[in-house]
Amino acid sequence: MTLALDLLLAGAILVVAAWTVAARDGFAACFGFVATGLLLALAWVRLGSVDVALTEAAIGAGIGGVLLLNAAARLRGQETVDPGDVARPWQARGIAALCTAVAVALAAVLLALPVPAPGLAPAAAAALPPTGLGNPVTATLMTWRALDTLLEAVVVLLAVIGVWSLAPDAAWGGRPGPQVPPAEGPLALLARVLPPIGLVIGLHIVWAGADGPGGKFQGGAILAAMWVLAWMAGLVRPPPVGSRRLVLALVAGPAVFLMVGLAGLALAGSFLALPAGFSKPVILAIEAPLTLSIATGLALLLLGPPARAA
Amino acid sequence: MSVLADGFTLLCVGAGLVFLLAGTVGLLRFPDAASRLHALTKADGLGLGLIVLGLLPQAAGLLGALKLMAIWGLVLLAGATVGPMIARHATGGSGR
Amino acid sequence: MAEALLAAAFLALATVAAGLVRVLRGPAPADRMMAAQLLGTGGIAALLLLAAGSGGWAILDAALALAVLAAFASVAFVQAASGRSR
Amino acid sequence: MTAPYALLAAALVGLGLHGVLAHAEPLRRLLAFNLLGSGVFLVFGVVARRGAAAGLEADPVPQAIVITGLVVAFAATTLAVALLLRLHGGDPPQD
Repeated sequence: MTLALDLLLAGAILVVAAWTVAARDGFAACFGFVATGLLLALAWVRLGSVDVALTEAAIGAGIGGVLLLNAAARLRGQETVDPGDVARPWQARGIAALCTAVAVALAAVLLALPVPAPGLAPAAAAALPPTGLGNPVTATLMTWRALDTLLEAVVVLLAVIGVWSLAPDAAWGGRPGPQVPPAEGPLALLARVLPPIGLVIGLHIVWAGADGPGGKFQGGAILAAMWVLAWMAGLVRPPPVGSRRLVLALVAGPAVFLMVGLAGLALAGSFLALPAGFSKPVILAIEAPLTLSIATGLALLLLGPPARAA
Repeated sequence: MSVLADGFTLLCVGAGLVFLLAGTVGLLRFPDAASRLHALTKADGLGLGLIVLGLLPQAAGLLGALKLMAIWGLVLLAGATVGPMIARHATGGSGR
Repeated sequence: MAEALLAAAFLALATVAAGLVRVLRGPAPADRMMAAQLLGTGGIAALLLLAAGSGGWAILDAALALAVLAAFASVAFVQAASGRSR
Repeated sequence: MTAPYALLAAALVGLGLHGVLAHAEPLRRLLAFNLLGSGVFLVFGVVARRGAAAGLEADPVPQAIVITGLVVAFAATTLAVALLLRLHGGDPPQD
């Protein structure tokens, strides 16, 4: 039964992905992309990685899908193609041959992997109790891969700066995204009912990340989505990008993380090392501002560069 | 007791699957967008509702049961919002 | 029992896969939106049945997140597809 | 057990690479690049599953790396979309 399930799931993902690449227009391809992401979340559950499934559903298919779909709607018919970029027939054949070769080689390597593969699971399980956390993935992200997590938060910040830097000169310092008139009908209702529920669920997922699947990025994506929904219905206005409070919310998480990391240098002997016995309270103290920064950053990335003068 | 609960689960989940299937068949076979939408939103919400109902006796504790109910509520809310929006879009309205 | 629930998850997934035909074929954007909606519901149903079948109730949190974001995403899709996009 | 997903990962990498190289429209390339990324992440997922030990369902270290990767991929995609809209999206919205 489980093999049939896995084969069906993998086959469906493959078909949708192939269609996404082959679809005629970009807008339709985006639907294929979102469907692929949703099914991939199921595949991650089957692979025993519920944390990744949650991330794929929230960030890959969820806000990522919305971002690409909006872009496709705005680009419709406006995208100009450089004739030099179109593959000639002999090039197309070469590309197809190359990609097939890559896929076949990768498949051969993956199937030849020893079972059980050498891994860090025993080491991770052994190092789990001192952290006071129940979820080995969160423990990995917050302790011995903490540098990744810090830089990941910084990457979100850098992306916000990069997106903002694309603002037209006249709009610099202004509010991101277009002005949205207040919505009526079903959207106005949903934008009032869903965000409070989403807030509870988003915070629950951040909190649950200590002991089960979840975490700040997944929960932060939900919080960001709820804010963008309220914005879509014209209920809230984004602050101007020059606003001091906005900037503070964006940098609070990485700044606190960095300070704790430097404190680790003094107290526990190395950068980002956590003092033994205090891991869990320290991790929670880092996660709270980090969640605020991530949610703010993801929402601003969805809105795009400032478009109106301050 | 457990046999009774399991039987209830199987019955409800089976019925839920039938409704999900009915929604899909409607989506695939009905001739125009309005009737497809009609088939989809109702059958879908009911199908998931029956599956949730069936899984309640299996759920671990009160929190698990509450989460199951919340999931169903959210899907119904989404269906109730998006249904009319798609309908307005399909019939040439403003889409809002 | 676990086997039966996994079989039910398989059937839910098969339903989703059939609904995918509508996402792929369209023809109208409205059809794709509906199919995406069905995909969300069917995907959540499959996830719940997987959770029950494997006893991994932590999967419920993933389903919960999926339900919130599916509501958000379907609204955003309809807005974008309706041309009211920015 | 993981064989279907191993084959899927390889196929996604091939498909994504093909889309990146063969498509001329920037948005399609971006979509294909994300599919390529999904395939690479799935490779990590297969390796993580194969490395299940010590009572864990999958090796947590590759999982953590994939979570980091997904967030970084999203950030990079937003930047690419913003660039694309600035280049081809016509006038900035005035409404």
